[in-house]
Amino acid sequence: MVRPLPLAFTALALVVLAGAPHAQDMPPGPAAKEASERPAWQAHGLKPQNPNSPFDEVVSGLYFRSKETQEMQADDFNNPGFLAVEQGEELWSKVDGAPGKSCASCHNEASTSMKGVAAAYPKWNEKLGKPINLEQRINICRSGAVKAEPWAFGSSELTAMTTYIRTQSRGMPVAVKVEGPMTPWFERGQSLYYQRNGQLDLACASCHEKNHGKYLRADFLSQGQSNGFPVYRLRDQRLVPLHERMEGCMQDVRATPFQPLSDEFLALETYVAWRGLGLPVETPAVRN
Amino acid sequence: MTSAKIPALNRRQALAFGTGAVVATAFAFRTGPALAAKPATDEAIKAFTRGKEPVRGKVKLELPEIAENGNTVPMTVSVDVPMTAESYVEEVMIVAEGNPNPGVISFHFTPSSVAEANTRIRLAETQNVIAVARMNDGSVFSDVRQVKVTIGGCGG
Amino acid sequence: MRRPITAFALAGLCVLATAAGAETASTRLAHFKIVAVDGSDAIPKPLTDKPGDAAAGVKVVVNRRQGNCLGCHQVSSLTAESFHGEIGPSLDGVAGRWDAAHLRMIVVNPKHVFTEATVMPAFYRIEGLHRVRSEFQGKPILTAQQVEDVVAYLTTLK
Amino acid sequence: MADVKPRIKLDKKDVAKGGIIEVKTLVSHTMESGQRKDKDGKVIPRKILNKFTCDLNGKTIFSADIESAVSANPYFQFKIKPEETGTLTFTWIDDDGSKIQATEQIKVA
Repeated sequence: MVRPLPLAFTALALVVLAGAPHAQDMPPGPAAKEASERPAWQAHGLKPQNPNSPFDEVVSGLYFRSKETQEMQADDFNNPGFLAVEQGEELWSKVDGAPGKSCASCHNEASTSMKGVAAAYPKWNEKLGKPINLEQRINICRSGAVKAEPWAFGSSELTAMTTYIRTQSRGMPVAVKVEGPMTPWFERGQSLYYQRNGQLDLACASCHEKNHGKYLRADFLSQGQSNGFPVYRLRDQRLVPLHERMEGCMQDVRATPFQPLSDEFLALETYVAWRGLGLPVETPAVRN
Repeated sequence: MTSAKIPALNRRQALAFGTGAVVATAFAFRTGPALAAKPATDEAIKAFTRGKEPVRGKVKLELPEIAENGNTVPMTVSVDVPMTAESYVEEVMIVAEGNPNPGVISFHFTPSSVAEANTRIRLAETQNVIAVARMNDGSVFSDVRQVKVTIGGCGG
Repeated sequence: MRRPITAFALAGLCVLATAAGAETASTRLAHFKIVAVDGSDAIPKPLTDKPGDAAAGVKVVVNRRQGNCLGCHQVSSLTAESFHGEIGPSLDGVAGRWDAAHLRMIVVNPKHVFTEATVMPAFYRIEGLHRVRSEFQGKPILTAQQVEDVVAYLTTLK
Repeated sequence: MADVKPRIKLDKKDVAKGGIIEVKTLVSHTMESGQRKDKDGKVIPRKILNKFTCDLNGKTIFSADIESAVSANPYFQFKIKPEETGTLTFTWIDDDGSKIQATEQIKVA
């Protein structure tokens, strides 16, 4: 199987193909999961929109999760992520700051004004000369027109508002742009994706590109797609924004994580969104 | 700690025992009526049943065989009983014997409710979860499910 | 039985072997010497004077905060441990595929035996890593004795 | 959130006598178990919702005694067989004594 790979990684890929793979020709171990328990993720893939995609099929993290978790997400009432959607909806029209404005003062109904907006983030910001993600866009509005304190990263308000706005794009395809001034950010994100980090010396690609669809101990590895973020994590029992999730992975490989909203995570967010081009926005998704 | 002198033997014995225990648990959990519960769980069940030994059946506990994360495990319990003024289930107690505190939740039913409830629970480790139902005539029934609780990935 | 490495990968590794093989990998690690055995890198001499203990080794293998080998590999005999990973090959019969000198090399730094691209971390290396969290800096994943214990255990998997 | 608004969903609000209504409830709460430690290793004190009741016209028809093993943002799904038209009152009681409450009107013909 030869996959089109970004040029810089072709050499690396050749080494992998030539030297490594013994996993395939070994008999499965005793604890190899029963076929019935293993999520049938392949049945749910999209053909990659981009010929340079590292995947044969692009699959949402939803299909790497258990039947129970998928059921929890399938029903908007059962999905506890909707607590944040409702909180965000309240905040949308809540007046804050000296001029007495809310988001609704400028943007009216989120269901129309915000439809499809989040699917294109991160997005180039001409004024700042860099890309910004949705959390940063929200805070630019808060410190600008609303004249209120920006919300801290990880605060329930910022996560709820991010969730609420992204939910307005639910079902719409991830459509981040990586051309023009975004290209260097895309490339930086790409190199960060393949950079091995920490004492465990693992890159994002080690798990989510080379080994998705396999168990890492009890964890069934996904492609690490971002279309469902912020996600309601069963583990944390709350909404978790993308940069916090990335921090968690870096912690786990015993690396010093980048800061949330740092240029590094912005670049990585851009690149990861590109890897999931065309996947439907699922926010608020339910994940493990 | 295992003695360094006879590692292989000890390991094999431990494994043989481990395998046996797993098989025994699986067997009991499919067929056996007895609840080989841990002391704290046993006490909680005795207090609930007022000393009676619960009979397997009538109450049904539904839990995933493998929980994707132990912090949020969907659980349904139901009791096969008509729910009339004459015959109904009063209370169903759920206990998780491997949790720091075995008590999970107790549902109180009346003839104006259906004997079925669903919630999401925390399980600290792979363990047996037990449901005990007490009917209005004082009879008690039970069900048990083993849930394997996964611990994620690279270990941090 | 498979050949330890392909000719293609070997060409690249010769350079590594020459660079690292001659002296101690680091002053903070126990002294060890990498030599070519049957055409691929190996560490024939144990890292410690105390012989490896297989019973201690199996604990390191299953412990999620130590070897966590089951994170990626399966071992049929460890049935009491649930959830064996699938990233790497089964370790059943690994002692028939590699001798102790190569097993030691693989645990210390598998890149010498496989390729640079192997997902497997080096369990006894402190250099050439990125952004290591401060509490783990200058520390290998396993101690020299733990490496020996793991190797002793792996050699029982015939 | 200062004033918690529970999410409540009834599959129908109008039933014949003997009919069944499915109720789903979800409420925002951290359900602090009392077993977690903060960054300094100090135990975070337990603070959970310890009781849930569903009353019809003031009479409890379904309830639950809740322990710390119930997940954060407690979700309950259950079925009722209401015998009369009236007000369903849902109440969650916090360890600190505070209450979260919501009501729904139902009709029984």
